[in-house]
Amino acid sequence: MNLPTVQFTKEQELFREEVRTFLQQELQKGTFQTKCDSWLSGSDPAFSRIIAEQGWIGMTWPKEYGGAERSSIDRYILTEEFLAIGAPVAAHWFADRQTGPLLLRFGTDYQKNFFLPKIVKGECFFAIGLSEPNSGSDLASVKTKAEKVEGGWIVNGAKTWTSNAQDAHYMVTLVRTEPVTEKKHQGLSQLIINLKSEGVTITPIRYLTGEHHFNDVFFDNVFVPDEMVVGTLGNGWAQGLAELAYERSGPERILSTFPLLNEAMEELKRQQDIEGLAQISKLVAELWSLRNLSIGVAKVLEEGGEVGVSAALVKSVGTKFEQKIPEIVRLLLDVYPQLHADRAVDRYLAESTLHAPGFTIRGGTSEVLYGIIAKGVLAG
Amino acid sequence: MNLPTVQFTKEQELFREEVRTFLQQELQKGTFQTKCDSWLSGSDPAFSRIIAEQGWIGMTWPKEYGGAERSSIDRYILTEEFLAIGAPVAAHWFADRQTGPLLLRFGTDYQKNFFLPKIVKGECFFAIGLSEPNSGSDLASVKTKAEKVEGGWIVNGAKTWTSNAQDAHYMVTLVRTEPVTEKKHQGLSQLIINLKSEGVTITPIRYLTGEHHFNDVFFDNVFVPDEMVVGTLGNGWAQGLAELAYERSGPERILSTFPLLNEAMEELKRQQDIEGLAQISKLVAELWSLRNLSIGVAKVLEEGGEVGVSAALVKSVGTKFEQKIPEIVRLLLDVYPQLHADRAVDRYLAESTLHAPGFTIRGGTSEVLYGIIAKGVLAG
Amino acid sequence: MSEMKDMIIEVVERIFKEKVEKETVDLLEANQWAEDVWQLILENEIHQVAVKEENGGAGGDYEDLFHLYRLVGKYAVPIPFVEHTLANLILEFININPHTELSTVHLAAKPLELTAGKVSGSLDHVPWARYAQKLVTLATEKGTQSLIVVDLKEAHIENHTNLAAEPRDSLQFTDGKILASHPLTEEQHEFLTKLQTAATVSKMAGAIDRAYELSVQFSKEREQFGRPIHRFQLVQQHLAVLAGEQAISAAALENSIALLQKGEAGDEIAFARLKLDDASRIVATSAHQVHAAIGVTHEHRLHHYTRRLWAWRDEDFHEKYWKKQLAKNWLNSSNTIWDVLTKKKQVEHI
Amino acid sequence: MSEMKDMIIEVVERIFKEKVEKETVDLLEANQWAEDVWQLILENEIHQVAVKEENGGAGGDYEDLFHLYRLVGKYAVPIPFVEHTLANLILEFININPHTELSTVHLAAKPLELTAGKVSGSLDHVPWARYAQKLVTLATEKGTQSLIVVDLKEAHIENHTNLAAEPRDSLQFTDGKILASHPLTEEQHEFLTKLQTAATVSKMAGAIDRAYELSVQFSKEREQFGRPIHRFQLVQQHLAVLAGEQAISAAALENSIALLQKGEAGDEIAFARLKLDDASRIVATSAHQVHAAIGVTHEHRLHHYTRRLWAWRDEDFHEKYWKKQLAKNWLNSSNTIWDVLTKKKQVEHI
Repeated sequence: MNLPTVQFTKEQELFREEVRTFLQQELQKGTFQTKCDSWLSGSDPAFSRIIAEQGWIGMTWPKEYGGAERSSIDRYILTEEFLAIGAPVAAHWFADRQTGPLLLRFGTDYQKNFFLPKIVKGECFFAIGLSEPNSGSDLASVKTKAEKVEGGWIVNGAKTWTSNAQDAHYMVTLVRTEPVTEKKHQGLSQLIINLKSEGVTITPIRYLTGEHHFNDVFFDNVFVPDEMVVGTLGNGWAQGLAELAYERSGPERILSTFPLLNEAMEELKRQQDIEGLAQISKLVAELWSLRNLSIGVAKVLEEGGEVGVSAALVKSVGTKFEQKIPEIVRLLLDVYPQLHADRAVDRYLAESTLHAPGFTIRGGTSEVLYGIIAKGVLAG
Repeated sequence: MNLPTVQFTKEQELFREEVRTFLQQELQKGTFQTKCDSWLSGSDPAFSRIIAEQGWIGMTWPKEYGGAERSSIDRYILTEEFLAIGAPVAAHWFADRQTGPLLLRFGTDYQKNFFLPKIVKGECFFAIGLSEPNSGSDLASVKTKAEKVEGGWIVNGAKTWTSNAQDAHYMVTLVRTEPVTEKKHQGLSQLIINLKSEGVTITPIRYLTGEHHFNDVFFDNVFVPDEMVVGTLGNGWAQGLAELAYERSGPERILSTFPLLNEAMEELKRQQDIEGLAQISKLVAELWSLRNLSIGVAKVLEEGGEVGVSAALVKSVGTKFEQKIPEIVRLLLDVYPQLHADRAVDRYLAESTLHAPGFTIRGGTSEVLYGIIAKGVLAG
Repeated sequence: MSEMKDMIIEVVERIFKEKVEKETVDLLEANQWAEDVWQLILENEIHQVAVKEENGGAGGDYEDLFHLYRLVGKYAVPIPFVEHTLANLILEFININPHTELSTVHLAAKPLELTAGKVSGSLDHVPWARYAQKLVTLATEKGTQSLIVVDLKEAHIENHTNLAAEPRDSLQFTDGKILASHPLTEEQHEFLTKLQTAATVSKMAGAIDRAYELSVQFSKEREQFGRPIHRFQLVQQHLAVLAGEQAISAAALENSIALLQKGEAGDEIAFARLKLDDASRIVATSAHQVHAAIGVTHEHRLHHYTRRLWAWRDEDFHEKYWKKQLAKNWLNSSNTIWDVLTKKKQVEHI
Repeated sequence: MSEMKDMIIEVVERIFKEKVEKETVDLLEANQWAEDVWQLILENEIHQVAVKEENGGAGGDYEDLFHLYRLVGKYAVPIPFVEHTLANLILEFININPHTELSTVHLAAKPLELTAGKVSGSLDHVPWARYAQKLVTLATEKGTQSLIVVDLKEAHIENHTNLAAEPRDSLQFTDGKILASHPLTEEQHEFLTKLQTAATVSKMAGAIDRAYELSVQFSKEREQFGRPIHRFQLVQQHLAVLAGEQAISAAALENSIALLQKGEAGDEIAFARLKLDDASRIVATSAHQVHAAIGVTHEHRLHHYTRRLWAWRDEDFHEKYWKKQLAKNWLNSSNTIWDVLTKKKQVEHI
């Protein structure tokens, strides 16, 4: 597999500088605190509105919906800077990464006009309803059912592992709109469900740290109007697949534990530990290599190319790298991992270690990705 | 899984000392040169006869067949010392490790009386004929066929990957004595074939280094007399399985690259490289841990216990460790791996690197072992 | 091995199985602990296991005690059993009568300073200090290292926890009275570091036992794509890896204890600690991957074991400490690796 | 990228595909090499690719040349193409006319000693020296480092080979005449180490390309237990791992070359080298495991690529060298990792 190389333009470098300066100022002001894995576990609606004020949500979208029509490379840079500094961007993350592109591609004019401007303003957050209780990696085994009624659909069922549903206003929900047949990928549709609707119950699934990022969402005769069907009825599986490339190849699959790596390097520099610096250089080299790959996929994606396999590949290798950082760093420094430690490196180490198991599970387990990649290379 | 611990007795320690002193003397005399992976790639019939003179072939076997009736722990110690010093013991290895125990368990009096004393004297070497061309890991898909004739069997077919057939006198050969049915494990028998028989052709399979350790062995209407059937006709698969425990849990699954580890440590000591010594200590710890396991299995085996799963486990973890040694060592020292290098560490590194791929393939690939272990723990 | 071992192990495992529910372990997160289980331990005099008979104990040995530590790890029991009994074991080692009051021990830090019988300085990550009455720790006076006993009333205590929510408190002493002190030779100090390390290894081996068992069980019960997940080769690979690490860890523990018991424990305790560090990483990774999303929820008990493994591997005398010690030993040794592994020197000295 | 690149790459790949059979690569083991392929290279003036037009070359650029090196790795071509062209590239860099005679280069060793225009000392592992006429290497005179050109007739040559049977000879010079010398600044020296490293990275990426392709192909053709092996999850895992390392290696190479071409290559060349070291190990391991027993035979061509990867990773400026260099850079740098990765400093200087 050969991916394009990307050399950033001077304008792009300046944009990066602008973002970095802004975020560093906010950090110093105390608007947020650096955290590892902040794109998933750092939901802060107030911070998301600050980002919106900069014009940094939906920045690639058409101006008519409030976007800035900037390139996806600019968005890539923005995202990298969020991750590198560990900013709490989880609240608007899914709407920006997945829902916007989905609606721009498949949405009705009504949906685009209604949702996109709100998302851009940081006033409307989305969750993604895909997994169901007991479905695990077998995403197509959807049991949540929508039955046709006058003017809309009645939804019954449940979704699970929905990141951030507690802060979200809506959820793009994969439901079965036709009876299940042999081909379980068929007859699925995407509905936008207002999470404040009658019949919706959201209950937290606590992460092993006790933190609340995931939710069970139950639907008990929830009415969803016809205009909230996204794209073509019965085409939900294919539409959902298209989102996965955005979900799997982004910098969030290589940088979740970057704040730890960065802090460890600074610590080794302070200690003038030449042997430790030699060893940590290997991780920097690996990050440089993975970043080339991730940016290459972003470039293909921007040009409309097919990236299903290469995105799966970035996620599969990148998340293993994210997991490796705490395991290497803890042996290079004297550490005592604690979530509330005074020393940053101990705090980041605790966050990285405790969140690491999720990296190779969420968004497609490594086992599922191996199969996708192997089938891709065998066909290619 | 909990395995017994073994504390060696004073007598056992003294025996180890005796073996070590002897081997070190032979090394200094130039009788042999230390090599990595010498138990498979170091066939030296003359050296095997020297070992036989010490009474160290078949040392656990009954005295009536020339054995010394010593414990299998003594044999374990002997084997360890061969491996630690990298002595060329491949010629008699398979007869000592597998054929002797097989005949003692399943052989006729004639077979025991005929073969065992010869093996003990280092005059009779065995090869094991198991894999066939294209059968790979699917060992039961045996096509080599023995047809009953007056006074014996006529064998046609071929075996492949037979270690050391070029130096061996006989081969214990798994053949099909009944037509193949649904249950392909049935109808197989073990025949002892004289490799000097008419119709036997041995052609070398060169290893990737160009060395000759493996062979194709072809049978073209080879006559095998009835008295050369081992054990029960049709029971060949079960008899062969019993051998595998001996084959998989021995110290040769953890020590194939030990001479390199040892030499690297001495080099780091000479260089007074405290950081390198700290890092290599991790490998020593791992070796200590694996050795506990391997000795534990040997103890269970001696007591007649079931070790199929734990032996598979030793091989699966141990061979990965053998592969890891060259990969770690090369980054701790300034090296230039060469098979004929002046410096021992470069030579051992070359041998270890080039032979490493075979470790997780021969004697059961890691992939096959994972299945065996998983089935074992799920049942247990 | 002492004769009573099997019986004690059985009794204690029964207590832990019955009394240590998931909710019991979760108590720590509400700043509570399993006081009822501790009461049962006291009532059954399990805490006296390795205390000498002349000191009112049951006269058990290291093997008994370390096997109980393994059970504490295996059931993630939120009681200061390891700390209290280890403190007493160490007191006996220097001929001080064991405590009946709840005690804890902390050796792996910069020692406190001792001046004219008063102790000053701070200690971080002291296990269970907030609940204990007595602390056994180290102090130096003019370059001489001593083991000291101090009443925890003398300390300013700040509550902290490790990754598994276990109490790991910060203590501050200012001219605190000590209850006893005993100078340590270098050999004695080294032995104590081994004892502490073997205790940690025991706990870790227990947590590994359990993470492995939970994974096997889960792989039998969980279905995906229409069949039990243990039918998938990639899950079988995880199970094989887990089985390997569990077996190796158990063997490392058993061999360490056997050597301690025989008074022959050299570098092996360090080897065991290094191997368990690795095993912890591998087991936590594979166990979580087998359990997938369900295993990272607070509701599932897997994290009781993986969080403990992540916490314990960086506590007390850890991999970094022992690698440095081993490197120093190698630096000035004429022994080869093989000499060390086969204890050749010992044979020579017989 | 130069316009002629695609054409050249196509032509050369066709030559290699047609002319480099397994037997061709095996020639090295009989102390021979592919002289016919080298003749074709000369006839097509491929060896002139990156030589400036004013020096009679084709005026290609780094991108052209390094992509050809990748092909040399991909087909394990037993000719001194990399060595000869790199020697000439370096000569041009210091304004010496490129050689038409077969030349080789060796920079990564203790330099020779230069005294009054005569050179002494020894060099090990010099590629293709036995077949070459000229050598480009380093020498020091009173602490000043120079690039020198020397006729190999001046050397006593002892034949040796690397793990892949490639010629890696030992040379001994005693007051050898030099043909040219040119003092190097530290910056120039550093640039040459990067050039040499990028060349090695290119070869390695090519060998990785091929080991990956062979594995995919084998997994389609080979059957076990009644089905193609690519249907087994564990084989799919190997294929996914191989695909990942191939893609990463290719991207590391492409990005390195692009930066070299733009004159902006900083630590990235070292990063690429470090990553390719890792990738070599992973690819060799997985490719052999997919091929199982068949892949470790001399008859199968997989070892042409894995043996080269094992040899090349320890040659020239290797992982150990670059890790040390990087550590020195970090030690005195106020840049964070993120600054380095995003080349923040460069922006500041614009």
